[in-house]
Amino acid sequence: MSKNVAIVGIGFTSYRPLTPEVSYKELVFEAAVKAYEDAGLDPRRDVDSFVSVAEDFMEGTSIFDEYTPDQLGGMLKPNVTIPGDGIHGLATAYMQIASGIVDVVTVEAHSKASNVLTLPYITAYAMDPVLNRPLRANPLFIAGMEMNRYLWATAASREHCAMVVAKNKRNALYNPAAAFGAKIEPEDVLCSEMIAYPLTQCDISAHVDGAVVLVLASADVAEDLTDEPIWIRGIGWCTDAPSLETRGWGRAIYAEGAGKMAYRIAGIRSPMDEIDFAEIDDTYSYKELQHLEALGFCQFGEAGLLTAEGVTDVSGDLPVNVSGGSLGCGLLPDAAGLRAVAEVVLQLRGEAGTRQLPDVETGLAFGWRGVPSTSGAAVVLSN
Amino acid sequence: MTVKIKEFPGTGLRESDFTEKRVLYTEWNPNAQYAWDAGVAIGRYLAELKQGRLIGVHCNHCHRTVLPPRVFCEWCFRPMDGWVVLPDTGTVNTFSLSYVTWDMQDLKEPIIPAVIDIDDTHPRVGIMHLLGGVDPKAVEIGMKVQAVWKPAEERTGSILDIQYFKPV
Amino acid sequence: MGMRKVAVVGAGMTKFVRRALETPKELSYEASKMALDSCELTLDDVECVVHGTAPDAFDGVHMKGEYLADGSGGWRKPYTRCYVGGGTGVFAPIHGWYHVASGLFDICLVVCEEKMSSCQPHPQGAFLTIFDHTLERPLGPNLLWIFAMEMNRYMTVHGLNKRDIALVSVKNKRNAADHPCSLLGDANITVDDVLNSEVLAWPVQRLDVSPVTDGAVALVLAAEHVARRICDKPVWIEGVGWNLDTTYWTNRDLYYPRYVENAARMAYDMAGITEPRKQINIAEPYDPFNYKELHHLEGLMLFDRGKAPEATALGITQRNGDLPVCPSGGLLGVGNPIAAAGLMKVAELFWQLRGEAGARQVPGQPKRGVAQAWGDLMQVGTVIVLGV
Amino acid sequence: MAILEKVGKLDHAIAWRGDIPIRSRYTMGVAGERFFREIKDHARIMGTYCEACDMVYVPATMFCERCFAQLDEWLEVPNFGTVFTYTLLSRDLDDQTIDPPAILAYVKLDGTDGGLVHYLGEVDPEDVFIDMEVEAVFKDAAEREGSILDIKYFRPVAD
Repeated sequence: MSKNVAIVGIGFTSYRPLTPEVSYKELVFEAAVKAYEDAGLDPRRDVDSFVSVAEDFMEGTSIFDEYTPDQLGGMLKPNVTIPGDGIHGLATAYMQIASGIVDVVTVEAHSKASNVLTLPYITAYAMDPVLNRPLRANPLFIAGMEMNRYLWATAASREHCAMVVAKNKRNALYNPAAAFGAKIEPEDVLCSEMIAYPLTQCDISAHVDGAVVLVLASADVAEDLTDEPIWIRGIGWCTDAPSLETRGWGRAIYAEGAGKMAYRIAGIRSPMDEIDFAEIDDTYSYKELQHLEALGFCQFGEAGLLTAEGVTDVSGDLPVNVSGGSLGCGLLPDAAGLRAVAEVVLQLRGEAGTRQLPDVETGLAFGWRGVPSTSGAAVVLSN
Repeated sequence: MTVKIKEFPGTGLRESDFTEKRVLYTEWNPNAQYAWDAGVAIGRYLAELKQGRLIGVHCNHCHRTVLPPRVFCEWCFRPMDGWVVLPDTGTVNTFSLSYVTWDMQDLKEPIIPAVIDIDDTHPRVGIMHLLGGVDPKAVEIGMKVQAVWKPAEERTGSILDIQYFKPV
Repeated sequence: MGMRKVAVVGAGMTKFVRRALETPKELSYEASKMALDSCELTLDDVECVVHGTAPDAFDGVHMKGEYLADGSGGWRKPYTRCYVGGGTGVFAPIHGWYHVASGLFDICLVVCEEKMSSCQPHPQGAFLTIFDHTLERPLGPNLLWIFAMEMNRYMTVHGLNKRDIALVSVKNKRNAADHPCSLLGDANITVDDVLNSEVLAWPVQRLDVSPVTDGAVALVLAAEHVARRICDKPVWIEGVGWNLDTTYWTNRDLYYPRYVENAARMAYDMAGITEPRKQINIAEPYDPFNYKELHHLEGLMLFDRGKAPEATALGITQRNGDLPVCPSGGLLGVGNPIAAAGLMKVAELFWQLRGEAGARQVPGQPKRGVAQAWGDLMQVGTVIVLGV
Repeated sequence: MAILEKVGKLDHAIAWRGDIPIRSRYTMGVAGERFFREIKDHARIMGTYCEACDMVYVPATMFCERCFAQLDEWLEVPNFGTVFTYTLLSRDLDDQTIDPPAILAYVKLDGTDGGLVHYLGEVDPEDVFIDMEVEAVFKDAAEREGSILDIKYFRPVAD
């Protein structure tokens, strides 16, 4: 099933730490109007189904799916909310179309993280209530422990992680939508404040507000709509053991599972040879390395060296997070995966402006749900 | 299959199992605090409430005037075309006599939540608020009501700047 | 249309209880394990897992789906949670349906769980936060308000009396007396018990409402070639539909659930149903409140608008009536662990259509049933049609 | 840009404050009830054994997440093990600095496939290392209430 669903429209807002000038509905409306304009569609007439990605406690509303349809043009139509990464939402839309029940589906995810005043408490509320939460620890400890084990178990070092930060923040300088573009050196990262050893302030993506909307269509509709559909060649998702006591700490097993599934569908055997560039979750600097390995671009433990050799630079063999990633754009909880997908679509269309990569044909986007989760989703796209 | 199954799992507890410590448990306060950006539409709505006015929006394409305000018309998906100051009068679309609070505390005298269709909206649409200054038994659907505002100096830019709606 | 056929091949559930000792993970496990055992499959056979559960504020865990993954059999598998408020229980098997119908998977485990008793001092604290944070929560709304106002609108528009509506509570609580998992089954309840029960938010009284409940339910879905191999009585998913109305609920007339009608039309079209009243043998509409069953029967186009109460009074919807409605006992009788309650209705159709519902079995070997759930701010309709 | 106007002055930008006013009360569950009673009454850490997967789960669980077997075989496991990984945490839940940092670790208990996430005590942050041998320090019986906090922390095993 390599060519049956395509992305025919994308829309996104700029990503900013604060967005006091709009409500969450108005933020999503902006991205939605852009996506429909891009696709040349009228949602009230042409879109069959709507998928939103959101979590109640990030919105401050129980049963948040109540509040999704109007700003997407989805009133009185099929709508569902997926509490997952944006790419889980994309997978839902993909399956709806592949099943034959609908032809055109909108996928939306957004962040109003700036409106959440007690974010560490919210994240802590996701931990096991009797085994882990009573420790009353800031959930960043999970990232610190994972990074520590990962660096211990592999050839990767804090320096390699710092290179990821410097790379992504520099890439973000060329992305008008990014909030955290900066020209810094790995040394600057190493001497930034220690938050959860070995994780420093600079190793952590800062939260931003923003919205991303994609429009998907079946092959027939896509061919009619546009000359440059971006095809979903493969998509996959996976959840590892959620408990801190039985999960895989060094390896990102959820990413291995998500990658394997997406590659199987796409018929990809050698990711490094068949994929031109990737937008991969970098919520924390070491995650980009861990995910690169899990997604099969190199052996376990080699991603640090790969990064040091410049392979993942804009000019390298496998440019990674040319958009700036979450370290450079800012982290959109629940929407980070869709932000990555939007960048891959721009690159494959040749619409990425000053950061456009030369003649790219196949790109990968991967999203992770953040601590304490062990869920990730991957999608392979081709022009 | 239910016929084939002898025993279903699931262990019910009594509240007394907790109060008398027959079962172990832990408690947690999620401390979920928010400051929601009101944005364009609701921000203006709150500002007008502070002035003692109800305001709505209209869509030229669908010929509708509605509240609470929104920047988009969910019918045609165009931006709303403008603001409309509305009267603070309307009719009761539906109501309830509630003898419980939001957290299920009993009430001797009922609170009277209602959907009040606001005059000059088109098609007639309403907002949820409370009825007051009326004998609960006398409330009926279709009853004409008007907003009772807090004194200007006490208004803060909140839906509570309207104390309740009372019969005209 | 040339869609891949998908069948329900197994089902399992826990008892519905007011306060469960089991953790949400353990409740999910018990139901999932029973569903797999019922069709003699192992976790290895399961290719993907779908979870449906309502507000995180109930179980008291943010990103609840992640927390529930292992108990639901999601370990190192493709696993997603879907969410349409109270409609989730019937949406979850729809979400599972397109997992299989898409061709990506052949066997999908569908699990729904809710543990409302974790929410203190009362789940109403969570329900308060389903209302608009800026314009409605300051009024201190109780979830009962919106139901009471809808019920009042429904009764007034059609000139209905409470006695006819109360009959739904009586029917469902009596039906539930035959359900081994039921929390509130009562073979001897009378209309007067309902009409004399405490007034909570007029016109809603205590016995008009389903209770706060903990529980879990699971189904196993399989593609046609697998279903025919592993079980002798597959129950086919013939139609699915879902629909969400505008958030601005005070801008709508609540007397009729047009979103349920839209969802039903979508499902009936897929199932080739043109005359629902004739072509459907059993209905499990969502009944968190007694009037809701009537409201939904009309939205499902099984009775004309305003006519469901009359049909109920005539006994048409009794288990041995012409159109048995909620033979399980529904939410009013079996209990209402939100998402699990919706999936319980689909499980009931599965057992009824296989003739395995024991004391609850409706006569006449039913061939086709419809289950429906509702959710959000009088907003969501989810509909599934099963047949043999 | 699809909205005809936006909030253009900061003093016109309104943020409405609120919360989700609930408390949560959690049972320990079927397995947890026994697991924490053993800690409370006997200062014993228990695991459950999955024969099919040949794995000892700690904390004890009622099911094997890998094969879905119901686990009825309980066994006492050592209250000591090795630091599988650790971190020095300098932020609390209110995002305030903790100084000196708290030491959190995932301790793999000897002879099991699981362990416990907890604090380390009686050790300097710079002396902690992965594979360090540590043991659980329990509160006195009178203070134990059947909680993960009945273990004060893990400390280095004196050699």
